[in-house]
Amino acid sequence: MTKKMILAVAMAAPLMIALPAAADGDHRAKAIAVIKKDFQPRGQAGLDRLAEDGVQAICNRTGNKPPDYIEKAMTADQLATVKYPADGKLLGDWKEGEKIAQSGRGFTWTDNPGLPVGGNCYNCHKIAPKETSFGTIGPSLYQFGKLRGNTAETQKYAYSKIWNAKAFNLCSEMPRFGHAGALNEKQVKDLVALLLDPESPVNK
Amino acid sequence: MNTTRRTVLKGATASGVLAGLIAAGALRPTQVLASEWNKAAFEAKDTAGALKGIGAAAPADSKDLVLKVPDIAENGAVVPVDVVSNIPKTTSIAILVEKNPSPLCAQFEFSNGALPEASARIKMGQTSMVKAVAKADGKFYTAQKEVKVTVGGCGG
Amino acid sequence: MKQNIIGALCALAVMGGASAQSPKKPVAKPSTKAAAAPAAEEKDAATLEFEKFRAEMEESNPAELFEMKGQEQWKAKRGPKNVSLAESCDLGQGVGKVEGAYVKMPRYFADADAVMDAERRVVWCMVEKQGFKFDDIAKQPFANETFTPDITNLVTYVATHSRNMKIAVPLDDPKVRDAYEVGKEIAAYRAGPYDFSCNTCHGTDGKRIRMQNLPNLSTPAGAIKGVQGWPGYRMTGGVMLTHQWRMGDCFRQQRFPQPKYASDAVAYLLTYMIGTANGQVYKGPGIKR
Amino acid sequence: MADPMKIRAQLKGDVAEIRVLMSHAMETGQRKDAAGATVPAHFIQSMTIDVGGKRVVDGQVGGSVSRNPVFGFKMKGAKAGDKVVVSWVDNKGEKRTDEAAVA
Repeated sequence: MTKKMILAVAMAAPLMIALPAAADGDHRAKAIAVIKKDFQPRGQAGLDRLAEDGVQAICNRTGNKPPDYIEKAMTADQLATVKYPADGKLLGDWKEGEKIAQSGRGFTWTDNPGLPVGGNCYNCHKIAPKETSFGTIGPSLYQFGKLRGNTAETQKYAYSKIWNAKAFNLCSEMPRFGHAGALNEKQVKDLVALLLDPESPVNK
Repeated sequence: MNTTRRTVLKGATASGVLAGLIAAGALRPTQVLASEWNKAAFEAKDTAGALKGIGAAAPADSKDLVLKVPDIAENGAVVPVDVVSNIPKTTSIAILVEKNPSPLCAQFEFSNGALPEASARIKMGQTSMVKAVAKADGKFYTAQKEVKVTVGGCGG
Repeated sequence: MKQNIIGALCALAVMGGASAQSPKKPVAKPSTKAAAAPAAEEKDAATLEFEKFRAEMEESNPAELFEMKGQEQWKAKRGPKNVSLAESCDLGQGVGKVEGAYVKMPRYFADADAVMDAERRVVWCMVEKQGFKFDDIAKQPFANETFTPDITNLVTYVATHSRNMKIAVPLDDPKVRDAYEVGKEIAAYRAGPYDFSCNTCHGTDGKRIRMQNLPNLSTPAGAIKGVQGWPGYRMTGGVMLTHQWRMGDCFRQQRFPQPKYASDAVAYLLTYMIGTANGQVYKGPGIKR
Repeated sequence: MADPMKIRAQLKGDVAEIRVLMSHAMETGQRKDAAGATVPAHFIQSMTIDVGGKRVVDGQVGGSVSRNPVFGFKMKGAKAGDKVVVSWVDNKGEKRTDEAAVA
């Protein structure tokens, strides 16, 4: 884990110099300098959040379209960060998952850092049909389990995707909820259940 | 100021007495400026109580009372309401929200050429019937429509 | 050549990654049969319903109350130097002239040697011409339910005098063009715990967050949708908020730290956003959900 | 001292449209602030409109009218130049009167 992070950082720094596109690179360098100069810490949001990690650095420098070989190598790298429950069980409680999916709280400078962080899921996805206030930044997840089957393979995919979306699409717009420390193993399991449990309203 | 006060006084026959009271400071401006606030009606916790408070215990449904509200409120804090009464001799219009903690929102009395219509923006705590009540020739009429109140953006 | 370097670096990283974790069977991505994303520009029912009342709401926008105060404050002699903005502040159209000034900012001001959006410029005038202290203004620069700063009233006043005019940010000025390009990069910069940038939400057509439509700020049609709402009267809480506030609140939701008030970062971002809307008609001040 | 109102009275044919914007918190007394404390009730209770010296609208208002209230009315018989006087009083006895002319 620590080794991972060191590597990511070590990678990002030389890449800033290494990557091409000199024309807008100049403006990007200025942008980064301006960001460093013109932000101030507030609440739980410290200035450390402005630093790019390896994935962010690559995506920022390739317009979110990294070359295939980088995409391949780095998604595999991200997948290796996923922490699975010790008992191997990936299906939690869909009712709890629904609550997590509803909440968009957490991590902003106005949020109380002591309170649990939400999954933000409905901000971007259609999930259970009863919730009509859903976003469309991500694909619809309605009938996710019905369409894909509640297999060990899909459970592992759903769990891994929620834990670290960048393990499948390096510059995905979806946050890395487990990797970022927003959701813990139990919470991710509950979300997997929301998507895959045959009893979940998602699959009714 | 004095002229304004005079036109404001209800029951002008007693104006002499009232003027004396005003001069003596016995009446607060609130009471002078307009008719006294209908505390019982505005503080009523249910629609029946609010209707009773404005003297309209059993208003009759009327298609001539036109209530324009959105089917879904963009924001429950500001719901636009338009009421137009086509009932002859309409003298007042009230707006109520059934499920608000205090259902009565406002009541307007019209005189001296005012047309029997009003628009206002009101708060709604939840999905509810919005009711308009008009008084015409001493009788009360009503029209109602449901307004849905949904959540806003971002879930947090 | 450069590609080789990256390749080498990444290979190294991957090797490190593999050795740090026990080898895992790759998790296959199961085939997707899920429904396609909803059609672009899908408006939610509340928005459609609200649009029937839009004209009426805009015709009597409580923003006018703030504009009235702003007008009074623009004309009044204020501050330690007892000078009015009307007799001292040049918004780019000549001293005291507000007509059409808002839609021609951000612009470069030689006296300040900076690219400034309307709010930043008025703040600069308050400091330089009237003698107010920047730190006092920056202490609480945005309105809340119990307090509306003077600067908000002033910006609302200035913006009102550009209503129904075409946006014309002077992008042919190299300094403004540079600010635009830097702003574009700031909008694309992903960082923070959720890897968000401005573009995560505002870089594609036809998306929404929950029920709220997200304008695509990289197109003129999308950018104007964002621009003309500000300054805006927000129905939630009934407060008047400025475009500077909106930028800060986006960063808040991006889980970033806070941009400093009236800074280059915000001015450049606004240059990109408003500049992208060039040629579109400004219909603010707005009224927002 | 309360902030001024914005009054617009415009003739369209023989009907004058009167729009009034008022600056007021309109607190119901039921809302809680960020710290969880109840915000005391503070709302306009009555509002009146006189045109050309005559009472046209006599309104009573509760806390569920939106913050910074907006009201619209129409009347016949007003002429251009007639004085429109709008007044309000709230539950704390604060009041405000503003004028405009029919245009």
